[in-house]
Amino acid sequence: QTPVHLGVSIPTATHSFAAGIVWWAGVAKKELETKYPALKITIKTAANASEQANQLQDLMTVSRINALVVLPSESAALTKPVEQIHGKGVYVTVVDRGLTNPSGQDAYVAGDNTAFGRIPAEFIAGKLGGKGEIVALRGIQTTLDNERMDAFNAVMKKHPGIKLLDAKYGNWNRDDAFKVMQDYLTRFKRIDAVWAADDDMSVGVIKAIEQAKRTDIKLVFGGAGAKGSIKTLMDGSDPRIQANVSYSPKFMYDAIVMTAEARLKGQKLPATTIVPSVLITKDKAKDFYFPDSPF
Amino acid sequence: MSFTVQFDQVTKAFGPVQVLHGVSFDLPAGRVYGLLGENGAGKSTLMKILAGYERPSGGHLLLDGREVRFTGPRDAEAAGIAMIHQEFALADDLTVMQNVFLGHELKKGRLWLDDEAMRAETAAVLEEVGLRADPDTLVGRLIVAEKQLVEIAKALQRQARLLVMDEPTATLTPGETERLFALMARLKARGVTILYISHKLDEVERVTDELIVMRDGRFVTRSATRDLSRQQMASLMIGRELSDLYPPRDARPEGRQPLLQVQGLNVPGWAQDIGFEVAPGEILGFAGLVGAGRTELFEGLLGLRPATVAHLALGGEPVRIRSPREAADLGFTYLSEDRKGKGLHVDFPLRQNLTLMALAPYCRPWLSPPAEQQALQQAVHDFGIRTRSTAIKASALSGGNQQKLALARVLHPNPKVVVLDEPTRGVDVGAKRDIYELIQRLAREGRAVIVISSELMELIGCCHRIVVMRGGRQQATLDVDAQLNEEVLIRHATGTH
Amino acid sequence: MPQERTESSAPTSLWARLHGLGPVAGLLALCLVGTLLNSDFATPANALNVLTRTAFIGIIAVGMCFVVISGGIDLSVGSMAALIAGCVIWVMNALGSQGLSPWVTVTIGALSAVALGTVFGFAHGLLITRGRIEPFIVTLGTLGIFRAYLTYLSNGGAITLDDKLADTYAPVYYGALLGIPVPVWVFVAVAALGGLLLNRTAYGRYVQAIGSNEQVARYAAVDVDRIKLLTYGLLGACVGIATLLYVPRLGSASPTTGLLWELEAIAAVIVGGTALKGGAGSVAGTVIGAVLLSVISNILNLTSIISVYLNAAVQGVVIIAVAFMQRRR
Amino acid sequence: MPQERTESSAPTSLWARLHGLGPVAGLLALCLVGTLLNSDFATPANALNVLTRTAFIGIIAVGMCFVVISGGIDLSVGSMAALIAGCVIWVMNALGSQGLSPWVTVTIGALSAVALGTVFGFAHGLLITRGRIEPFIVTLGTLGIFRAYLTYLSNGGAITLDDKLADTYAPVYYGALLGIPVPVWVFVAVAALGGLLLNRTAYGRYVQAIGSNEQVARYAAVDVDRIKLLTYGLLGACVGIATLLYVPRLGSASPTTGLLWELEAIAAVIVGGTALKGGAGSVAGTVIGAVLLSVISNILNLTSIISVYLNAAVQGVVIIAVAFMQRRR
Ligand SMILES: Nc1ncnc2c1ncn2[C@@H]1O[C@H](COP(=O)(O)OP(=O)(O)OP(=O)(O)O)[C@@H](O)[C@H]1O
Ligand SMILES: Nc1ncnc2c1ncn2[C@@H]1O[C@H](COP(=O)(O)OP(=O)(O)OP(=O)(O)O)[C@@H](O)[C@H]1O
Ligand SMILES: [Mg+2]
Ligand SMILES: [Mg+2]
Repeated sequence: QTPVHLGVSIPTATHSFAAGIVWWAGVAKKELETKYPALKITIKTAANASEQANQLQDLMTVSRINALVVLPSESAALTKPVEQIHGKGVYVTVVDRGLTNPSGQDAYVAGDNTAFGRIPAEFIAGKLGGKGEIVALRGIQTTLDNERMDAFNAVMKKHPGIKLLDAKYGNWNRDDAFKVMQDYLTRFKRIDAVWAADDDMSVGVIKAIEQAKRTDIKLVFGGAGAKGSIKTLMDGSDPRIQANVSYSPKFMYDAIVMTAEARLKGQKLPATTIVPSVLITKDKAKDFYFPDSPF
Repeated sequence: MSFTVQFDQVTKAFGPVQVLHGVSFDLPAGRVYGLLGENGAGKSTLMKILAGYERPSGGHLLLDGREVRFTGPRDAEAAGIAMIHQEFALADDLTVMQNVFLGHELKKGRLWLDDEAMRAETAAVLEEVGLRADPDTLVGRLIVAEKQLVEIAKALQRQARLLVMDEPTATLTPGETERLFALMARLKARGVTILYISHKLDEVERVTDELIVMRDGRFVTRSATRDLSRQQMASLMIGRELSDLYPPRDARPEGRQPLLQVQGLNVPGWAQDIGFEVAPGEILGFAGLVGAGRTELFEGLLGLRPATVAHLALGGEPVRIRSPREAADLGFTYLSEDRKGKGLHVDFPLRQNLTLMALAPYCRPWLSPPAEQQALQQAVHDFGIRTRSTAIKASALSGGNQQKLALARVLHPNPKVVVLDEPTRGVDVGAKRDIYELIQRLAREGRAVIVISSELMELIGCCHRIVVMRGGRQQATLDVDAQLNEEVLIRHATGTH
Repeated sequence: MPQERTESSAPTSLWARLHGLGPVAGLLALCLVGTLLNSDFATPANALNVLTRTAFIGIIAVGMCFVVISGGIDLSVGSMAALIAGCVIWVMNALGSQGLSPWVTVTIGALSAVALGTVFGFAHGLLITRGRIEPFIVTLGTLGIFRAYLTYLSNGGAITLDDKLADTYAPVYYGALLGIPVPVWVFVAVAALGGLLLNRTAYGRYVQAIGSNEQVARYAAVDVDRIKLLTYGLLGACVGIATLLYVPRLGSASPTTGLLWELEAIAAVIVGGTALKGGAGSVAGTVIGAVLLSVISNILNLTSIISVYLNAAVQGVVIIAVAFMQRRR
Repeated sequence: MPQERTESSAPTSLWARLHGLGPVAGLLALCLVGTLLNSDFATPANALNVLTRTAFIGIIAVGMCFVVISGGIDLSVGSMAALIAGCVIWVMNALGSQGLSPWVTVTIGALSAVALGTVFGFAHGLLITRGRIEPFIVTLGTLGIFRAYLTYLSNGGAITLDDKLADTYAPVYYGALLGIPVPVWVFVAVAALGGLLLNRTAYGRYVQAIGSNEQVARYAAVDVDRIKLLTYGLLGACVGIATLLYVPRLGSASPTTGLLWELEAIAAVIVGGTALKGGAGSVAGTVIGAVLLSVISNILNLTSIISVYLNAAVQGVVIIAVAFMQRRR
């Protein structure tokens, strides 16, 4: 076995999803390092793109890694820095957000952002029977968010009976989602369904609906399968939460395990591994429930 | 080389407050003019108009018969007019050299500052005004008198043809004042016109050729200096006869328990082994040259500087004072000599300034602005603060009236012991007498009063005893009697005794 | 609210009044625009929503107003709020699971929020006065410390209040008294107290004196260090109160809680006419500033005339415009 | 670098020297810790890495240093950098697709970055001097405007530089001269020029005078408005230069580019010993402050002794500790 020093570079835990990533990375490190003595894993978290670029540099120059699993905080911005590392002979697995120039990576492991937008759109359209008025909340201004929104819109185009009243940014956090939803409720006297696009945001949305004591909203669709939302879904404790779409930070764990095991054997990974996003309904919910994860 | 200045019906109003009411007079070149007037008469305002710092609301300013309109001090300086400000115009974070040359830097080539040349020139002007300080000292570290000398040096460096001096000697001691007068004589010989504002009539009498008197924003009269006695000057200024400047004082109280006792006070770097005591009803003076350490002594005593004291008692009780707050709680207050930097909140209105040191009586339980306002009216009356409105900021008061307000402020808590550092700085003769009267009254009411002053006559005129300091040491403690005169004090202060 | 300082001077009063009216005029103009754009804007329900959500920032801004007037600054308030929220939830969950009655638990939790805030504030005050470190640096440092510690406590995720406790606690945010939501009452109370404190107590006068000229204040027998300490403590207490209202809203704290609240709070103070360099300012202005800032985003949420991408630009333009109306002479 | 102002005053020099050593001592202590924790810390390669990445913030901080000394502040630099990056990439892509040679395109792009920065800076300066609005508010407003406009340009995503151009442009960040990376050279040049400008020109002197006492400066016939305008323009130009180095590194601009750079730049200035209230400060201190801040995060990257969640806390503690070493008397 060749000794492998695997660097893991991920965004800081600034919201629950990112926290899930950090947590799963930690789990992978613990499991793998006890299992393979020839393996060393260094995890670094970065608050923004340029900090992440700095960390990559430090992992390269000082920690001297020979394999890297990276979840870029921004695809475009990290393309060059990752390419540089790759150019120095480090095996690179990119997770979730692909580089703009894929030649800088050896393998790509990702969630399915198109499905993340498509599945809720199809579910909502189905539940409303192709007719109704809905609102959406978007995340933070990123390419990723654009992909999801585009996929959602693409489905809705096929359902002219459904009117998307507005889609404002809730920044993937509960507070902003609460405020945006409050104002949607003031503004629209009738809303049939909400696409909250993230489980954190759906918490804020539900609170705002409860506060306004509105009963017209039949459906609130979050996303990503946070443990709180999955629990609610499992218990059936909120009739508005009927389904979710998986987009689990566990792919971080998978990516690290796959990369580490392949590199220890001197093998390669398949060029692209897509972890599919699937619809989670009440009966399937328990398969997606990880009570120990922060997400 | 010089020119005639002519004011023609110059008026000035700050908002609704009319300060100058059509002032007209002219000043032929090459003489030294004294400008006299009570506090708030409008002297500084008129001079600021001349030097381009303020624009007149009406009327004209003519140089050699041609009207000029200055849009700023730069224009005035280009015309050869410079001004030494009553309130210093110095930036504390800059060095002496940087302040002296601010706005007129010497350059090497077009871009680079020529610090060497500026340093040399600064050293030269400092020498000329008699300030022994490194040109690279930060102005913020200087004491007031030194700042005043920097202010003079700055104006001097401008090589002006007309120099306005607004109370340049208010903070200077006799030695420096002499040096300044010598300097003025040299300037006059070079043909420079000098406008000299001062409330020290003896100085005015000595150095000026002609006097111009203003009252309430109006020109009153002009006259050759030698034709007027000091008495006449004073009565022209204040518009009434002034009796003896120093009011009668009560005899020094005998055999009473001292109110304040200080022994073995050391303020490292400033004052060593100082000891004195003051009884209720007694007025103790502190004399000394600039740099004698009098101010620092009391700042040390109040906990404003690191200091140690072997024994400190108030009313016979040993006490510790770590801050002015604790001192004030014990009935001990201090009027700073540095009015703008330490004495008054110039950005605060008068009312808030007056009551700041004694807010407790106005809390019932909430602060009562009407009650404070009433106190202000009272203080305006008691201290003769001349202002057309009581709602202005302190910075809008004339220099002398700011001083009266500062005085009112430290007396507002009704202290048992009060230290007045240069209490008559910049106040007119009429008001000076009022302040002397006030000092006597404070003593009569059983307070212990300490007066620090660089005007030796003033100390002799109103104190019971005088401590003379030199170089941080207590040189002598003298009883004021018929034998004591300025000469004796100066000999002690300079160590030529 | 008591009369504001700047407005009490008679001859300048007309100007001062106009000047002080800057934010009010801005707010009125904005409300007019809001009403024109969406008829639902001018409903009591929307007004109460806006006021309720302003309450957090508004309460913090009242405390910040004192700090800014005293010539200081506090960059840590957002992180502090987040950490307090996290700690309080953690404490309440712990007590709750011990079988303590929900009411007692919630009361203890609420009190500990205020206590914790005050302690944090005093810690700032001590570092600034005894430690003689610039407030900017002290609070920049604690900004990182508070948030990092919360992240550590929560493992990067959210700390969530137990459901039973959440139900007991909920009325503090969702309840109403005489039709006015509780947070609005608290906001009004804090602002009124703040106004009194600033304008009608010796303490408030000292705060202004220190901000105007610290040196002069020291010579005028003001206990500068003590007053500064109290001022940072006061701000901490305000953050505690704001947190106490925040926790029942979503019942959770996460590393994104309170992000950039410091900027919002300082902006409310400055938009309200207080100068950043200290010395003078008004609580009423601050309150108006805070409301104004929330109204802007409320209007943006209620309309879709411009691209969502440009929301921040509209906010920026409005802030500058309001400031322009009340500019220094 | 020319000798700093505060160190030149002879009678105060000993104290000033000790005082000025605060950040240096902090930096040395930190480097010692770094070396102890990881032997690779003290390698030239790592040192160059740290300096290279400090270059952006460092260059902006040099400009910020002037603004802070003049008594102002600029909160918008991060957003400004992002917008400039976006515009420049957009322009270069447009020119590149017109068939212009990559060299010409990149040169035009780089020049336009500096030009754009200067224009933005002047806009701030005008609003502050002519408009008489507090710098805090003006730049808080433009912070929103710049970022929103970039979001709009990029449709919420990223604007990315064409590959061919990126390759031509890359040496500006990745290239080296005499073994020293280009950004370090630029940083050194900007800092040296900044030091000269501050200490050896009338302009620099006026900046200090205005910050120390604006009224006095005005009395001394300093054209206060012009100097302020120039100062904000200078900062804008520095932001432009920083962006010019940033673009080849990451090759794209998105709404999260440059987030919180303003805080980092201001922190570098203040940690470097310049007082937030203005009047005095030094470029050398600012440079050391900027390097110190990067060294902290470099050390954190090189070690794994503490939980990743606590990184920000360590940074906070170190910042406070360094400030404590150089505290005001
Ligand atoms: N900015 C201002 N706003 C309002 N009033 C002002 C302002 N500046 C000066 N004044 C008023 O103008 C009057 C004249 O002031 P000035 O400073 O010219 O007096 P002065 O003759 O120099 O007195 P002093 O001997 O005390 O220095 C005073 O009553 C003062 O209150
Ligand atoms: N022991 C000393 N060491 C150094 N400098 C001294 C010392 N004593 C006095 N000085 C000089 O004296 C100046 C301090 O003057 P200080 O204010 O103490 O005197 P003062 O008696 O209060 O004078 P005044 O009140 O007339 O201004 C300083 O500028 C300093 O140069
Ligand atoms: Mg005067
Ligand atoms: Mg003195």
